[in-house]
Amino acid sequence: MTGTEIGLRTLTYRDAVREAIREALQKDERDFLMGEDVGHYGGCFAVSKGLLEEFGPERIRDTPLSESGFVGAGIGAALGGMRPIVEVMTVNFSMLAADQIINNASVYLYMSGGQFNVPLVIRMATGGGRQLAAQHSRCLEGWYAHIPGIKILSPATIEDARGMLWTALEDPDPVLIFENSGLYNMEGTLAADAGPVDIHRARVRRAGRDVSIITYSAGLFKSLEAAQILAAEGIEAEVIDLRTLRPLDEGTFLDSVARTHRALIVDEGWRSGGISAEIASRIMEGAFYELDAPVARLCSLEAPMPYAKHMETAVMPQADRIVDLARRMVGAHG
Amino acid sequence: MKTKQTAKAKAAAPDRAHALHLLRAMTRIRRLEEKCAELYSAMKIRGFLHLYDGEEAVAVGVLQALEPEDAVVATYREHAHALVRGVPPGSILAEMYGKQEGCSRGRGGSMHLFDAKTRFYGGNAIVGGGLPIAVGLALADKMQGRQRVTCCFFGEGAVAEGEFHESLNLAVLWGVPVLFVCENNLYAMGTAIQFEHAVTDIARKAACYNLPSAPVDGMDVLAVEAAAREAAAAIRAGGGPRFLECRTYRFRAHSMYDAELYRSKDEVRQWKKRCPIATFTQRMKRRGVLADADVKAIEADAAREIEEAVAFAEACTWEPPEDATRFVYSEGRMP
Amino acid sequence: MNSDDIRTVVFEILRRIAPESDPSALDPNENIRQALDIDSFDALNFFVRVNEQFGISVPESDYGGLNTVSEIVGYLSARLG
Amino acid sequence: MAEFRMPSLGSDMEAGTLIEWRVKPGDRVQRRDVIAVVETEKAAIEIEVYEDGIVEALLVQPGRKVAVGTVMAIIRTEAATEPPVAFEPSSRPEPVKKAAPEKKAAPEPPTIQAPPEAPRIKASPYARRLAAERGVDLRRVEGTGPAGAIGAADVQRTASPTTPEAKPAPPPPAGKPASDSRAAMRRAIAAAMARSKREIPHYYLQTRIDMRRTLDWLAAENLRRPIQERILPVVPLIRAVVLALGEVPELNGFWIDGSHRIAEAIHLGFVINLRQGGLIAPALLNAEEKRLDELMADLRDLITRARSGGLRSSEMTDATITVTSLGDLGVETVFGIIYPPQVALVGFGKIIDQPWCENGMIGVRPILTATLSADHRATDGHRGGLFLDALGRRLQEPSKL
Repeated sequence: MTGTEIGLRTLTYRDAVREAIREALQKDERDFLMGEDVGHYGGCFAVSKGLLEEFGPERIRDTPLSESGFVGAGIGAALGGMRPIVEVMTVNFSMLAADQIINNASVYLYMSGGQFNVPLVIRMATGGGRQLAAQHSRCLEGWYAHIPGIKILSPATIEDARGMLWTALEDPDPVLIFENSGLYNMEGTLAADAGPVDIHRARVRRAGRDVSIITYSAGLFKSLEAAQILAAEGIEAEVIDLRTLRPLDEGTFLDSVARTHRALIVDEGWRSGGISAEIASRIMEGAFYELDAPVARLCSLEAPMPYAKHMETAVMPQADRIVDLARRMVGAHG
Repeated sequence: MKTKQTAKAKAAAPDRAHALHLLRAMTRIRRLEEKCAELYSAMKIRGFLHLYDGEEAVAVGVLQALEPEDAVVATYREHAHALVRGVPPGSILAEMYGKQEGCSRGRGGSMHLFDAKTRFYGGNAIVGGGLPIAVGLALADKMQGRQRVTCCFFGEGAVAEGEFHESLNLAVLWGVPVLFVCENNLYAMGTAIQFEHAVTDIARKAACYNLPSAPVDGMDVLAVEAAAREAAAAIRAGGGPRFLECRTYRFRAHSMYDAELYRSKDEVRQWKKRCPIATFTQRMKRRGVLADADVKAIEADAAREIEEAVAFAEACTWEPPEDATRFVYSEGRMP
Repeated sequence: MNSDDIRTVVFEILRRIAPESDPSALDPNENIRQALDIDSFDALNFFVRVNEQFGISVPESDYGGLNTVSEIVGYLSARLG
Repeated sequence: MAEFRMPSLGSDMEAGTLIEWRVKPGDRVQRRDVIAVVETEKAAIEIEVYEDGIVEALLVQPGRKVAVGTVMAIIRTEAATEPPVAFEPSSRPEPVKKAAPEKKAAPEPPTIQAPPEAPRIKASPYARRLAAERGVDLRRVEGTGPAGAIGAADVQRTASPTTPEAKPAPPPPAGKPASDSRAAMRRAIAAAMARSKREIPHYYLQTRIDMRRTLDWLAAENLRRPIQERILPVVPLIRAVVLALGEVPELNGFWIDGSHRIAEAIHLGFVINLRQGGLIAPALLNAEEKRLDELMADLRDLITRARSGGLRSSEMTDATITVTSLGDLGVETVFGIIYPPQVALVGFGKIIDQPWCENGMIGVRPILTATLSADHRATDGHRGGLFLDALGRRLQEPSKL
């Protein structure tokens, strides 16, 4: 029996994002996509390939290299009744738009006393692992999650890549979607009728009783790989995909820690002041008496991303390190 | 600085009703700002307070060109723009008091006046940050086929910011209906224009983006009005964005706690001779359009209105602290 | 301060030291230490409070003669007299 | 009349120094006129007036520094059309800071107590919770984690049925139950004492000690002290125990899992009977560091809190040896049961005048009977005897206590 026969089809993460954008533009004429190279080029990561032909230059709007300008214009357009999807090519360039994201988008509703909400979606690629060195490999979604007033999504699975955009567009407030560039080529299956998904809950991607591995984005697949190795040794790791970094669904991981009594956080961001620190603190606050081992973290080494492949691999969290850490945490008392 | 006036924007002599209207608008601003300074000194108003004295002709002149459905994006020196657009002075003062009846529920203060009813989009206190938003508002109008204008105020300080250049480029590229108004008061906080710009002729910078631009005497309300009307008409006719450089001067310090070490008293004195209210009043009296009694009546009315606004603000209430996290996200609002 | 007043204060002190007891139910000549299960720590506390209330410092050498309510009231009356 | 006050030009401005008046009494002023120049943290700033009128009086001399809000001048207004704005800060006023506040005597730095070294148990929060729920004594649990840390699995192993004493406490016997807490305390005492008698091979030693020197010294000492600072006789006894333990340290510590662990710090458990029944033996922590006055103060504090239920957990669990004194009741000799996993208990009876021989002379002396109950697994009678000997010796030199 083939996938099609049971209503499944195979596609890439990239295809899933493109489908989501196409569906949004078909469903709501207020939706449009703008960003650098989204039109004629077809998107830096080929996400929007073919959409210009389908929707025209008004709705697949190429912008000049002026991140602050077009992100701010996205805010204005949202205030003016549109539902823009702004693509910032990568999170690294979003630094140039930080003023608009942090000083404007996140506070407009609040400083206007509830009068002006900003229904804006900003998509950007994130993450390292492609030998792009220090200025093109940042993983800063955890850093954005520090800011009240915006929501931070990090779809890891094809289902989420396909389903989160529409939910984000339905949100009355600014939503940032971080797509890990290492995932665009990932293939997987999706139900033929797959559609919007919720953005409010973390998901247990693998159940286990011995240790909770809490992660998101590309870290999910490294964690699942590690969990498989651990399972062969009799250690059952539960793997949690946070999916949304703000607001953080702490209920799901606190429940998990209450079952496994051990927590290992896998985060491609840096350790100091990162989202992993936040998660660890929430566990202290909410599940201290459940802990049978200190909360452990596996993050990127505190260095800018190096270019050389072996160095880059050493800097980023990898499955074998996850296995090591989990084994040590469980082994002691297993 | 010598101000050349654009030939096309010759101001027609106003009739009595319009003259009364302009004088009233400028006098209300002056009176409001004066009261703000007093209330600040008495610690009723806190935070940063930037006053508009001397620049009244800009807000009043430009905003004559707008229709109710148009939008305004302003800076942190925006009391005047809010007032002229029709935000009630009581609501403005209540905001500065920090009361929940304030136009931003006391969450914004002097620098963040907002008002949905009059499409007043702030009150933006990051210099240059409002320009891209204005471009976006205008883009939304254009994409939705509406004939509205978004008017964006900023100072000459913002002209040095990258967002200025990004926004002008985008606006022309996309042909969106924005009226950019540079309130060039010669000082970015305490830095004079010659210390902040290699090219001090601001209107010329706009021209680099193929953006039709003109300088106008910002101390002359009729000249500003004429220039703005012409620009707005061009925008409404589908001509894309326009740019006005209003050359003006602020009489007061940048903010309250400012010893004005960067400019001379003599310079301030010279500019005060060109006070937009006084010069307009004299002109209208000379031409016989207005009489002394008119001026007195307007001043008395403005004083009374502002006193009533103070009384209103005093009587307003404080939002309960438990609500401090309300409006971080929308409450049950659908897009 | 008459004997009744002194007794009232003494009872009050005892009640604070042994909250679960009722000193007023004591026989005036009953041994307090045994009746109220007072140990040396409680006794010291008792004399500290007597000192606070009456301004009288009872030397340790007098402790031996102060075993009943009537002895204590008599002793304090004499010292206050 | 209107008051002209030192204005507040920013929330960081607290005061200003008047540099000059630009007006004098009798001058006519209009609102917006600059009438004074004030020096602030930033620079000199011209200050405007908000009233039309005539200067009635200038109240502040140039050169003076005054707080924001200070009345500096009186302006006689003409037919005031508007009331001056009341000078009440709408929210919290920023108080003018006094010139650098007088430096208070620096507070004593908190004395950092050396962490009690003996029974610092490394256990995970979950293991601790499980142990508490199942009545498992963590000191008996062997940790298999990093650095011997106890995990939940270690507790579960210990709590398994092969170790009967770790079973949950049996339900109270049928019949009229005592109040819950009393019954629970009774059960706890029952479990600990039964385990002690079952597991610990006790040996008992007794000695009689002449207390004349100590009591005389104490009487003289207490005579010159205000009553609040008097020392109870049990305190020199405790001090003597601490000093004697210095000579025979094996008695201070634990027997855990087949091995004898001598504790370095002396956390001296002192048995306190509770009037409503039962007893507890909270610890005077780090007793080896304390002299008589401190011990007395600590003991008073401990007894007060024990009877009001305010003990700290470390006081309840960390004792390394126990002292019980039943002398108040008139008993002569105490043969105590060791509180496991400790290895010794010292008992004191009543001090009784008895005939006593010294240097061939018979006299009447106040005699104390002291006993030692000790765990024969940890020590032998010889060491125990040395301890009691040292105890008696120490009590002959009270001034060195």
